[in-house]
Amino acid sequence: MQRIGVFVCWCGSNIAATVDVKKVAETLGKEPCVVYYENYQYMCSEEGQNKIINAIHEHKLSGIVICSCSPRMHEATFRRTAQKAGLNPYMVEIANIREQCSWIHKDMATATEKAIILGRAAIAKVHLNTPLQAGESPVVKRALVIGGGIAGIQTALDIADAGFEVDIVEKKPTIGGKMSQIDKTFPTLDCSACILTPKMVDVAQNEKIHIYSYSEVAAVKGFVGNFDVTIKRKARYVKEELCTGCGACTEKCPQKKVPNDFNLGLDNKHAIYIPFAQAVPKVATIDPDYCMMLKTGKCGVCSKVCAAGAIDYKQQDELVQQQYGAIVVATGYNPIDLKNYDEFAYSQSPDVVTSLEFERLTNAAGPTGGVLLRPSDRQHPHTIVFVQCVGSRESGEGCGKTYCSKICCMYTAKHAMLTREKYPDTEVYVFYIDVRTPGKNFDEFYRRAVEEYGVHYIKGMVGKVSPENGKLMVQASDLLDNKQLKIEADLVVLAAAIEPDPSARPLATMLTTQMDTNDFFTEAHPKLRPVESATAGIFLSGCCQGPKDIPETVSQASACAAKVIGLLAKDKLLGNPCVAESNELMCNGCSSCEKVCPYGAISYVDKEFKMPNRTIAVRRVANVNPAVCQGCGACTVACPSGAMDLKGFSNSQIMAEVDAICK
Amino acid sequence: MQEVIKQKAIELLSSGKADRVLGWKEGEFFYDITPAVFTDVKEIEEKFVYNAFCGPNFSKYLVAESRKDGKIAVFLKPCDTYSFQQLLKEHRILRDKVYAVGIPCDGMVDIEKIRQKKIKGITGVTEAGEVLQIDTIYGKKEVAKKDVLAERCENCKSKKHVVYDELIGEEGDVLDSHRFDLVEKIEAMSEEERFAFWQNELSRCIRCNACRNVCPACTCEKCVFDNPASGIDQKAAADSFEEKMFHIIRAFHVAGRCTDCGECSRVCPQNIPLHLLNRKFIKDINEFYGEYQAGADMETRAPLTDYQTDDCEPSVILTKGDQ
Amino acid sequence: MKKISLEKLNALFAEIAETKALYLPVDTETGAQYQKWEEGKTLSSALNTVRSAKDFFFPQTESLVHFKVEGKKIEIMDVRDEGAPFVIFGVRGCDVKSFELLDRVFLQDPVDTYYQNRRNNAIIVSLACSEPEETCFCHSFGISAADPAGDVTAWIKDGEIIFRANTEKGEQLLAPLPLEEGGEAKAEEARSEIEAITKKLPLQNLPLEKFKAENLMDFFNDPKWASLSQSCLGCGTCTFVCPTCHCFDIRDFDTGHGVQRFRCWDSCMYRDFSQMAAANPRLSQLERFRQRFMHKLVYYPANHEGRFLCVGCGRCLSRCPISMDIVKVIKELGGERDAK
Amino acid sequence: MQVEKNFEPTVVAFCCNWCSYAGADLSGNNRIQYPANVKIIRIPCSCRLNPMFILRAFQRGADGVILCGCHPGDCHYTSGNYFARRRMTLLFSMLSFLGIEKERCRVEWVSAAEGAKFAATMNDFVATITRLGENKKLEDLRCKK
Repeated sequence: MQRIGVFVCWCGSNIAATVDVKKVAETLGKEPCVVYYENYQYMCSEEGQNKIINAIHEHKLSGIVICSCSPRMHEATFRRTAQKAGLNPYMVEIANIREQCSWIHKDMATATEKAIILGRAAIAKVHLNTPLQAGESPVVKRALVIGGGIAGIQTALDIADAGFEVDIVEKKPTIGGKMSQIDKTFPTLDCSACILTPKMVDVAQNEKIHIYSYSEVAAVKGFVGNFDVTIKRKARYVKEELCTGCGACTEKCPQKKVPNDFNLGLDNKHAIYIPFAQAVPKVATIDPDYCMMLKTGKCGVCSKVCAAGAIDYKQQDELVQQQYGAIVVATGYNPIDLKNYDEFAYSQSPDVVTSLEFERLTNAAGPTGGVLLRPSDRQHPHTIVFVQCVGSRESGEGCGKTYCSKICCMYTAKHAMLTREKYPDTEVYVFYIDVRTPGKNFDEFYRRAVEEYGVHYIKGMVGKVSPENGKLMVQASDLLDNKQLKIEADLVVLAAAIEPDPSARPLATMLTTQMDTNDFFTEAHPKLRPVESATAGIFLSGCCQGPKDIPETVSQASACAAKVIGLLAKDKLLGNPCVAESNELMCNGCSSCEKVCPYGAISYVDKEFKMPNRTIAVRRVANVNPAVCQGCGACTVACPSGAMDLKGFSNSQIMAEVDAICK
Repeated sequence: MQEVIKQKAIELLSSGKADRVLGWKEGEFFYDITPAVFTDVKEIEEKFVYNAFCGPNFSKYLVAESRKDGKIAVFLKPCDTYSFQQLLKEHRILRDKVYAVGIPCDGMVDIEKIRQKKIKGITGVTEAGEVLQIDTIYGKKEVAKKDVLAERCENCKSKKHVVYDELIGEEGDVLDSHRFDLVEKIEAMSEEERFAFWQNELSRCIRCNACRNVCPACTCEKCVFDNPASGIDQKAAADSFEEKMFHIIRAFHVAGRCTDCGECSRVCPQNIPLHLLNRKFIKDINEFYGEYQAGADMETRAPLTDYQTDDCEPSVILTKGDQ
Repeated sequence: MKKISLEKLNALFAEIAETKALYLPVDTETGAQYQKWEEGKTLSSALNTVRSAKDFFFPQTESLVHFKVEGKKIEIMDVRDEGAPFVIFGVRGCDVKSFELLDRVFLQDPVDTYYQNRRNNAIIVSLACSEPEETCFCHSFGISAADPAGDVTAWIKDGEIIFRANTEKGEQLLAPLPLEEGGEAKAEEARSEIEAITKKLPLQNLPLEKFKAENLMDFFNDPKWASLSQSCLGCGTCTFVCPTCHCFDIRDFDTGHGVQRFRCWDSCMYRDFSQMAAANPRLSQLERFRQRFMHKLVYYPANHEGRFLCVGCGRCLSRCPISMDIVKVIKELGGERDAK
Repeated sequence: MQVEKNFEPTVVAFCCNWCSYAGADLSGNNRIQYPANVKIIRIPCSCRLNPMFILRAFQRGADGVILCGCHPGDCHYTSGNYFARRRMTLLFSMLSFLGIEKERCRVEWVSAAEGAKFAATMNDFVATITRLGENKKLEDLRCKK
């Protein structure tokens, strides 16, 4: 049996003017198990709190009910008060007789009657309260960043800067991501490599950061503060620790017909390669699909020329186990595959390129050495047509995306402007649906392209591109002038929509994080928790959460790092004790609860149970990880047997409140 | 067909493919058939039957049977396979301990319907095509099989076996049934008529729990209605509220999981059309959230553990039906 | 004996209902059920009601006492209402016999006064079975479907209903009613017809001889319980439709302002039936299933001069969801011993 | 005919902690009145509301039950109210199927900023329930005083 104390607060005149506090206290004092009651002007004042503490001591109270303002206001205060008196803080219930009673009713009799009922409900609940302890779990002071693009790099640098160990897992042989392929950045037009590569070097030189390049995350177990991750280091057939990156092997490699993916297949590389000059780590990698030695066992040139003896044709994939306190997803984006866009002749003509390919065609380190030449005949294009929104903002029925890819308007303006600047003899047309430039100095940038550089912006969509006699016939409509256009172009550049990297979906499954229908990771709250996933300890950086440009990516990456640092700075995580708990004896193991849990807090174990006649039965039962559960209670209703209940808001507690209110 | 299935049972047992066979065992009369686990070939030869009275759905037995040593073979009618798969989906049956044989079904007869035709003292039934020849103490009678089919078989939803290790006979198809007709009829009643209809039906409930205990979706280790800690446990319906509470909560707990096998109505000793409650949920789910058939596959998320951001609001109810 | 034309039966019911509540089997969409007679309700022609007649004396739920709680005070309130006299019309022989079996439980010391009051207030008019069903086996327990007991026995024959008072209560019921004298011959005719049909019923000669106290352990330990109980669902259908099952639970219902103590039927088939604070001695359905039949066939007869706690009404035969019933149990267990 | 005392319905409002309970507090902060018939029970999220609780409320004498939660898309736990929405839609549909008045149960999404909406909702709901009258169809006679 509980020994309950009831404390009715006047809140000055806030409550006492409309509620007969004395009558409330006296009436509630007659409830079963109530052994003490009191009313006082300000329960939350030091004096008031002392009264509570004294009453707990004197009357050996096992639970207290405070009839006062909203629990959102002072629940924490009174819980601390109880704790000071040696009472478990979860043995406190608040009856909200201010916001939900005295402030909204005028008639004293009505308000008093309602206050008594609210008090009764709180007493009924506290009858069934049990002392709760917040669980503690240690925090591994190491973060994992998945993806080594600018988002991952920035997050890793910021976390390392705060003194924590960070590992970057990058599936390509080098970090750098899409930004390393870009020529210039908008709206400042500074060279991408010039601002990115120093950061890459910073990463390489930072003692706190370890790069797992050419690696993938293979498995994730555990929970916030204690993730157990398996990293697969793919065999690159070069000993990373020995390779000096001198490049002798790539020069001598006889296999020269390997499509160069860094240049998006616009030129070729060798079977042993370093993606680009500033690669980090600057280590060679053998492409096993093209290496003659690996395919036929006949060659071995690279091994012979390598002075460091770094070549190892027998290298195997290697699994590394590592523990982390936090995981950052920075898996980035890709332009969508345009093979289904026949109307733009992307598959038919090499002179129809994507914007990212155009970046490589204008990049000094690209296949043309920075001279803009068309891929088909390596001639200067004189008429260039840019098509925006290819695959973006579509109805959703076709192969395109319903969302706006956000970055295309600006980079197309950049491309158009740079082309006009470098090759003033070139006519540049941009077809757009809308031009969206909401960013610092963005609109000015776009207007410069139109006004100073004479780029022809035409509102309308290109209907068809057909290769004819070495030219590209572009048929389009000008919606503003309401006429059909035919442009004879030398080069057509398609601003392809961007989509999440295909590695994101399996990763989300491993991390038990949520994704939207476009495979972008879902943030914990779209406004207030934009860099956290709903799964505790998993954070989101960059385009894996949605399309972003570089400034936005970097600021999100830093915000993400701040959240990670906040987590890793703690020695222990104190959980919310009001979490779900499964009664194993009643659990069916049906997985209903798991399916509605937004946090992946529920897992299943096969457990042995003693059965009649000394037999043992193995049953699958749910297990809630209290460190991950946030206490929403979705699982409790999904559970048909009632095995799943929520501490602090149990079925019986809520029903007791219902009973008290309805009687 | 009985002979083919019987031979299959014998073959499975004697070849060691199965250690036990779950099948139907003959009773005192033609119709009082009991589910039984056979371990002996001789017993199968003597007692194994499969006829138009083999209503019981074996799926639920497999929850316990698949946890015993050895492998159990089971014969599943098309609709039984839905329940079986639903239980597999909920991890209630250990798949590798079961050898499932799909068998054809031409519809099961409801003995109650024969009795309702004032045929008394039934001692024997012979199936002669579409007609049942019935021997009684008071002479021979005949009824058309279609007139005495169980309600669930009149409105058969599928002749397709959705999961099996082996199939006897041919693969059937999902059927267009009229199973929601009566639900629609009740929906079209006025509120007071609906209330009166269910008050009349549910007030007969004697809380024998047959509906719950036979239901393949009700496999809880401990039912909330048996659990004093749940706060809603009841042993008998001491007030008419409790009948409603029991049946609403039970229907809700199986919503999205009920395959509409109709066992609840088959076993109700008071002949309450309990399946209508489950069908109402199925119909609503189909209308609100898209066609969903529990047990049809292993992958699709159950409607109550899923959502769409643009789902209808609960106020949609206000615009439906009588008002 | 007295008689009246069937056409005047409803008028007769009206006459009886003037002074006492009258209950009789009425046809409903879902079989015959006992209902209180009122104008327009007619006697069912069905052999038997879906639920048995034990409900009249041992209702499924019954309030015992209420407590009123006011703050910290508790007040006890008497809520008994089993005082009014009533007539049950058309009870079949099997059900009439069940009253005698239940009396031996509820009326032995300490007497269950709730049951006793209802029993004393009831006048039972039994009705001979004109068309027994294949599931009937009352004759196995020495019950006559042709000449059932009760305060009054009735036969229907050739458009007439014939009454015979068996007790003083029965005499008093019939005395003021507008009945004609006679009908003995027709009653006799009806009796022999029913007896002839009874002999043709398929469930004959159930091997009951060995079900005796001295074989108790033998039966208890019989390995056949395993296969018999194997498919039992553990529902309470058999016990709830059974006219002789009489187990109950006493529960308190918290109304929010007091407590209502009531009793309700319980079933030994339920998992929590024998649950005690420490444990449950009957852990599997086998044990629960065995209990029911051991009680009916061995324990009860051992305590009550060999009377079986079954009246052969056949309700469990037609209602068991998996068709596992007392006949199959008797044949399986009793039969084997015969063969020995 | 005797003039009966004005019918004062009992209304139980289940409010999610993050949006609607805060919305109710806000209507208090702004002193916006709504009938005292409404008694609020705080639950962490609308998805915590078990249909059992609603039936329990009717059994014990409630005349109306309303669930308030965060607007779809704004759930503190991201998806809770989506599950609640499906559950309540189906439950209410079933209650209506059984002939229970459709308007006795309601779901309303009220954000923490919508104090005025909370009060307006409660005014409207209490008026609706008052019009419907006493809950007779889902009452438990034993719980009547």
